[in-house]
Amino acid sequence: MLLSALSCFILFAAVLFLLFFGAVWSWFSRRRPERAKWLGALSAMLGCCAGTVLALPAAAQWVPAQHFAFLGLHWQIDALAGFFMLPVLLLGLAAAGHSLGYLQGHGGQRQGTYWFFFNLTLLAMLLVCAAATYIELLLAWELMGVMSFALVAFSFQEQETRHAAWVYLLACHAGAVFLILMFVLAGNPNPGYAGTAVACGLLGFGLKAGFPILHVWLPEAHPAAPAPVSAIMSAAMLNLGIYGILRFLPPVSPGLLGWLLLGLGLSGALLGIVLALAQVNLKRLLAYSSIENMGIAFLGLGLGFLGLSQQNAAMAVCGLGGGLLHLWNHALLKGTLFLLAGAVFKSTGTLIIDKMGGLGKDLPVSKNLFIANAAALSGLPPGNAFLSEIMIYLAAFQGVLSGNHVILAAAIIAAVGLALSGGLAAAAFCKASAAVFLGAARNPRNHEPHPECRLMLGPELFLSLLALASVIFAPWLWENILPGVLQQSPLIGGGSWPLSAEHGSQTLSAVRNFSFAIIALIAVLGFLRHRQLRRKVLDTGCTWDCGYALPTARMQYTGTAFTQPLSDYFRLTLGRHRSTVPVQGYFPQEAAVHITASDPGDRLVWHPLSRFTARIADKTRRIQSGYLHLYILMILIALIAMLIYAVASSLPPAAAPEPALPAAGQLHQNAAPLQP
Amino acid sequence: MLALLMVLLPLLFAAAAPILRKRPLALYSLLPVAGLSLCLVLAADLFCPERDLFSLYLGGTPILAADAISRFFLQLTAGLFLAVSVHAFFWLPATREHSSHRVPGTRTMHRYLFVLFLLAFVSMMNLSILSAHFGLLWVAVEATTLASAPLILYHCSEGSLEAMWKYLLLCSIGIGLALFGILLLAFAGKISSCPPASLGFADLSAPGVSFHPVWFKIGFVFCLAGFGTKMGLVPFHSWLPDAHSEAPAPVSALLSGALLNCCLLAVMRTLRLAPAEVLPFCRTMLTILGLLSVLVAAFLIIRQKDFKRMLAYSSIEHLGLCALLLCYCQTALTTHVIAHSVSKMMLFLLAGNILLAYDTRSISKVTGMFSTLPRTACLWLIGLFAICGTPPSPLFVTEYLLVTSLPPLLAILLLVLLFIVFAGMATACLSMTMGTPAPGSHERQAAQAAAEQLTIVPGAAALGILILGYITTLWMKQLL
Amino acid sequence: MPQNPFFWWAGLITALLLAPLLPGVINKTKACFVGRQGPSLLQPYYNLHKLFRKDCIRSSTSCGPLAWAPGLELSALLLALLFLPYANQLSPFAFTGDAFLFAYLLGLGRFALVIGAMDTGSSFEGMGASREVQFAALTEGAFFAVIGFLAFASRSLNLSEMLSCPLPANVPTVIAAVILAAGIAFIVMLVENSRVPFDDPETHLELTMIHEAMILDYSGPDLGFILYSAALKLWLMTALVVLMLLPGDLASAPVLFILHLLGVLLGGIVIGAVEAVSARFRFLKLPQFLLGALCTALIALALTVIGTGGGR
Amino acid sequence: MNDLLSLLLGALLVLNLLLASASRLRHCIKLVAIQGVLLGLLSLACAQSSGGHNWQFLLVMILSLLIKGGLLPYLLLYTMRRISVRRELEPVVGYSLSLVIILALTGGAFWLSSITPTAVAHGASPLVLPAALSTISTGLFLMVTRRKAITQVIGFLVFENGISIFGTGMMIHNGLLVELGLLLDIFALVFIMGLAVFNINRSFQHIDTHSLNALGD
Repeated sequence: MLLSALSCFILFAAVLFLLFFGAVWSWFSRRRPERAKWLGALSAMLGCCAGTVLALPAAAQWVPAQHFAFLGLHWQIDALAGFFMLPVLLLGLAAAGHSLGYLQGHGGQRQGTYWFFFNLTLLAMLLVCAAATYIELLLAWELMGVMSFALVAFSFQEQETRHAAWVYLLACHAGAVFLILMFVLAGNPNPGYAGTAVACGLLGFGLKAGFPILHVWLPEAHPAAPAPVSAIMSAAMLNLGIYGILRFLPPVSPGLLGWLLLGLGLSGALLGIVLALAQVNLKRLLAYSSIENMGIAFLGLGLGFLGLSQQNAAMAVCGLGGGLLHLWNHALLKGTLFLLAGAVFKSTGTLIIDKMGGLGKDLPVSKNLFIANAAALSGLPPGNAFLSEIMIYLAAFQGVLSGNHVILAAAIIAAVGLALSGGLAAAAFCKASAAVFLGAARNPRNHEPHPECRLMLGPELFLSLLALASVIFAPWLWENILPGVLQQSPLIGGGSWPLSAEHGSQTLSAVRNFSFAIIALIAVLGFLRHRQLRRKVLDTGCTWDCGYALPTARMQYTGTAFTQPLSDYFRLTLGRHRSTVPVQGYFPQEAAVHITASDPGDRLVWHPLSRFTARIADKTRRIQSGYLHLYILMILIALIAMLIYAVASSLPPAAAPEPALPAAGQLHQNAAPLQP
Repeated sequence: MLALLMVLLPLLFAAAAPILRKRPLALYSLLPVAGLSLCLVLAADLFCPERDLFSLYLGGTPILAADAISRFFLQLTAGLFLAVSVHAFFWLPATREHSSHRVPGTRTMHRYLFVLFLLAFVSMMNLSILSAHFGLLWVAVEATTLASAPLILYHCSEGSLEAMWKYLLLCSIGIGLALFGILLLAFAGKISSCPPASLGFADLSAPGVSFHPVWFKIGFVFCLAGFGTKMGLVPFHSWLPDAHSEAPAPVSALLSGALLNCCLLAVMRTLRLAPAEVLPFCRTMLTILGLLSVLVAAFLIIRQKDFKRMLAYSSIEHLGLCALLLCYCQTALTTHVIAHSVSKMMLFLLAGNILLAYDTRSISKVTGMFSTLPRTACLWLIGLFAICGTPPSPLFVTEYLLVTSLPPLLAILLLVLLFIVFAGMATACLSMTMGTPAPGSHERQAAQAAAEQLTIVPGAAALGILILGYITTLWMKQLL
Repeated sequence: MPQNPFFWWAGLITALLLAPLLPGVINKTKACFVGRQGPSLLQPYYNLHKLFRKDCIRSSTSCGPLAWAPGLELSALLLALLFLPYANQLSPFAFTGDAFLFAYLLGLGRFALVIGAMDTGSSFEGMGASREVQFAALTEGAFFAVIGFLAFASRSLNLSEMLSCPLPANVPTVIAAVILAAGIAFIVMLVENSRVPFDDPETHLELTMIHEAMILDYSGPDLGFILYSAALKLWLMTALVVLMLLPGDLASAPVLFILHLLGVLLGGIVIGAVEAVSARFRFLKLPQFLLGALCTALIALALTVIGTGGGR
Repeated sequence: MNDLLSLLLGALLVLNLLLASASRLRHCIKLVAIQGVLLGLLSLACAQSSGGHNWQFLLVMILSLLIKGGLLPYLLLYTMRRISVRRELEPVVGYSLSLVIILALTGGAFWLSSITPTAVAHGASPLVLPAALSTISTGLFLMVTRRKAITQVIGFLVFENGISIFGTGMMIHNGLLVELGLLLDIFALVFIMGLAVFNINRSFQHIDTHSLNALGD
């Protein structure tokens, strides 16, 4: 026991040491980008490996929970912390590898700054997971916000990157403010403030996890950040919001929390995926799909907490387990997709889907990986996201079978909503993979297509293999990791209620077998087709174009066109979002349709709020008018007000009905006697 | 005895200034030497704390004395002055050489006058901290106004003239009200059951002394209005943005960093005298003024066009926080004061560098600092995060302690206001540091190179803040 | 009622063998309605036989998915076949939650088809794929509502038990609810298999096709795979509707086996009849129609909840 | 002795009215000089009635007489002559209206002192509190309503005199060093304000503080 405690402390110190000094060293060797690159990358990868050695045993409960003090602050590594550290470490490893290839072109000279902030962001995220008390959490939370802001603002020459970085910084700070409020109100003795404390906690952590209205920074920050950074942010950083809720949320009744998370999850999932449909930028589409998947995870957790409140063991286990499993699956798949988006950006120089097309011929391996991961992420069977979604469906339908009618109604709506979001997700990812990789290249790219960069493929393959492995080990993961992880969270009642895992494991192993069955069947049919065609002549012709004389690549269905029926149906791209250059005359020169899909969260909530603050600010500017006489007058009025208040408050309470004070000096309204 | 030394030493160096009029290098070196000597004097006090070296008696009543809190303020002011003087030593020649932006007609104040008034300003601040008699406190605070007013006129432009006139007039009215307040306090003592012997703090806070409650309240209101004007609490703050933005960088650093603390000390002294039944009233007044300051400063920062005025409003906001801390959580006050002074001094010195390099004070014209002034840009962002209270900075700890001790509704309002301030300042600082440099910036190459050398003192200050932040986090762990 | 796995396997094999017969039946009934003689019942078999022996032409713009898409779709459907309780016998492969696997396997097949269609880079296939995806997304909801209804009616999450369970209570409302749910399942089947009210399989106008547009560029064995999987899907969904209507405890296994075969063929005739008498809906009306289907399925569930006295 | 005291205070009150209605700048400066002299005599009279003779008090009294009565007015006249400002003041508020306002303020001061009997009893004479309050309010009124920089200095001087009336009237003695400090500060303040007015005139070619509003937000 002592050995493991000591080794855990040494490992933790080693990880911090590696990341911190790697960062500082690469900062100081900014002048020589090559050295800074290898220094930063190696320290990041070593740090992540050491971290995995630290986090995996903790998550798998081979080692008991550790609690120790380092640099005067208290840290603890237990199952829950370990479970949420793993995505951070694995994604960190993959992103570090990918950055080596990604930064060759445009970010080459500023490797030193990149690796400095990259390592410190990883460090901050690990500290958030390992924080024991709220002081360390706030410290690490804000540090993570600032360091990842610097990464988002890495290519700050463009205007939209600066705007995105600014929005992101404000969102992180607002989150920290809500957290401070939560800890303050939770510490408040009288019980009246417990409700507001929970609300502030949900708002603070929800800002990081992408709640429906609080999600506006996510689609701004991810396209602006370099691909490896947006991979880490969407895969690992969003989970920390949920980690915060599970560990630091003040005690609240599971029923209430269940309803809240259910509502937020459902609206987040549907809002996220509907907006993803209408996006033109590839990374914005992936960012919105992260919001959708976070919504699905919240849906699972919500159903789990409802199960807890109804003492319905099956529903609780499937819901909570399904939610956490979905976070894990989403982390792996979304990380790969963002890295692939980075590869696409490197080879075409743009992220606008309608400008790409036919990339499959240049990046064959990336194409297959993208289609496979996209299918997996939209929940289709051989993928690992299907495992967690089936668990959430089971939780929903356990709710349907349970006696309570209200739970039945909520569960069936949740199930239908999840199905709808699954279908829309399939549509969105079809659009993404088809418009980018398949068909013919829409505009002829000026530079010659350089071969696929090996460095960038490695991490993507690594993550995809991990996704496949998590299909194989899903039942093992379900039986002995998830119950231990869930016990750690104070909300789930720490062992007072048996969280046995036998409810879902039978389904998981069956689904695992059928996934292998599908792959086997595909192989058989592929072989059958191959044998059938071996003897035949196999030649190629042009696609069926109904005999049209001059087929061009621009006649293909673009991404926007692909999802136009759906986004029109959801009123996203109609009205003021669509500006058209109409066709004039018999021989029309040029006509165009320009469709922009603005985020309803921005349009309805945040822009009016900022306009309102600006209006107040304009009114208060009149105080500083510049006229000396008005300043002196202001001082005198304030003085008289204070004097009136002083004399009024010093009158004995049982004063004569008519106070002896001059009737003229009426009590100044804002100086009402405020007895603290 | 040491107290007299603290007051007279800068005056001595000030007297030497006109003599060295012809040799600028020796003249400029006067400042760091004076700063160093003040620190040595304080070091002497630290080494033998048991003997009370500070008190000076005149005719029985102590004139100058230093209790724990004023010793802290002394060390802070001396430290700040040392840092500013070292910066000024390099900054003054650079400004003379590169500040071509002034209209050719306007002249800058003569070097020795600037050094003279700066040293006089520091000695008067020491006097106001060390004074043990209310009347002497008033004289010293009035003297600081007189000494600092000409400093604003270093670049004698229309703006600085207007700022100086407003500064003089409004502060004098404020100080006049404070004098009337002091007389009213004395009068309240006189007509009470057992009057204090004299206006010295020792006699006033003697155990037996009592005050007539109503007249004490009126006296306190006048004192609060008077010292509040000098401190920059909102209804009385109007001179502060003009004075701090027009004054040259070292002067505005000292104005924000040191002078506002002396007035805070004066308000603390009056609050300490308040008898028990008047205390709630005084705390309510301070809370109202504090919250009003944070509120108005927050909404004024958002729409700011000038980065020095933005820093001035941030000083108003932080002094509002100090007023709140004074009422609710005295323990965190000293940390807040030292953290605010050091980071505000760093920011004002950096603002001076940016003004030197870009020759404009408008935020929209300053862009792309990362490419033209990389070191200043990094320190500028560190300053932003330090002053807005992000965790590594000590201000986060004090704001957290303040919010825990405030009633919940006020806590929520305060946190929202602090967020608005962060939003306003972040917008300005980010638009200044990022982006591509303006087309016309390449011909100011020499000025930019000069500005880059001037980042030694701000860098040291930034390091100091981070270390202080770590120490205060550990201190906070034991506290809660 | 005693389980007899033999009849389940018999049902499976008949499904594999007789699947192409169903399109033949549908075309024959449509021809009879308009007085034409129409193609022979075995015409689909002849087509398949011919196709498997022909050469294959591949589009030049495609880069891979066109080759493995038909295989993926066929394997998904073959696997989906394993979960249905033919002749009301519990399928040996059943497990809790296999209804969702069944639904998502259909989704996988559709995803493969759409990716294959977009690979060719032709505007017709793009249009077909976009419409297919739109309707599929909206029917998912209705299909899961039906599964919800079945789960509540049969108190179990296992597709086989759902479809082969006796009537929860022979109260008129529950019977009405079961028929209503079967109707919704029938509509879902029509959309999934792109039959007339939603899409016309025999049209020659590329702009009006949905499913047919997606398989314009397939030839030889690929086209064979796709036609066979389309037929399998038709058989699968019709069997689903029929098994919903056949209460589990009606008769012994052989009788049920014959009944379910006749039911499926009868379903084919009903589809043919529906196609002959009704014309296509306007595209913009279809989403409202599908959401209407979703709501009726939820109403059916509500009826059963009330009918069975609020569940056990 | 008491009647001399009340005579002086009465004169001070009348002086306030004259100040409010003074339209010539030179005339205003003379009135302030007279007020300084009266203040010196007032402190002498209070010392007589309380019998606090000692050399320190006499030194302070003579110095304040000299500075407030002689030196400061001379300084203001010198500045006025150097910048050759136009004679008449353009007040924001008309002369007759300002006279009425000052009258109202003095009435208010008398009314305030009537409702706080305890304070009046402690002063040298019942007139001290009202005289002090009215002079203070006149000083502030002058600063708020007069446009010219010099009149604002004059307003400030009247304001300071009001405060010292209260100080001497209520016999609050702060010791020699503090009294000298007060006088030195006031002299230095007016001296620097004179310098500032001189500079403003040179760069703005006018000293109308109302148009000094460039630094607004």
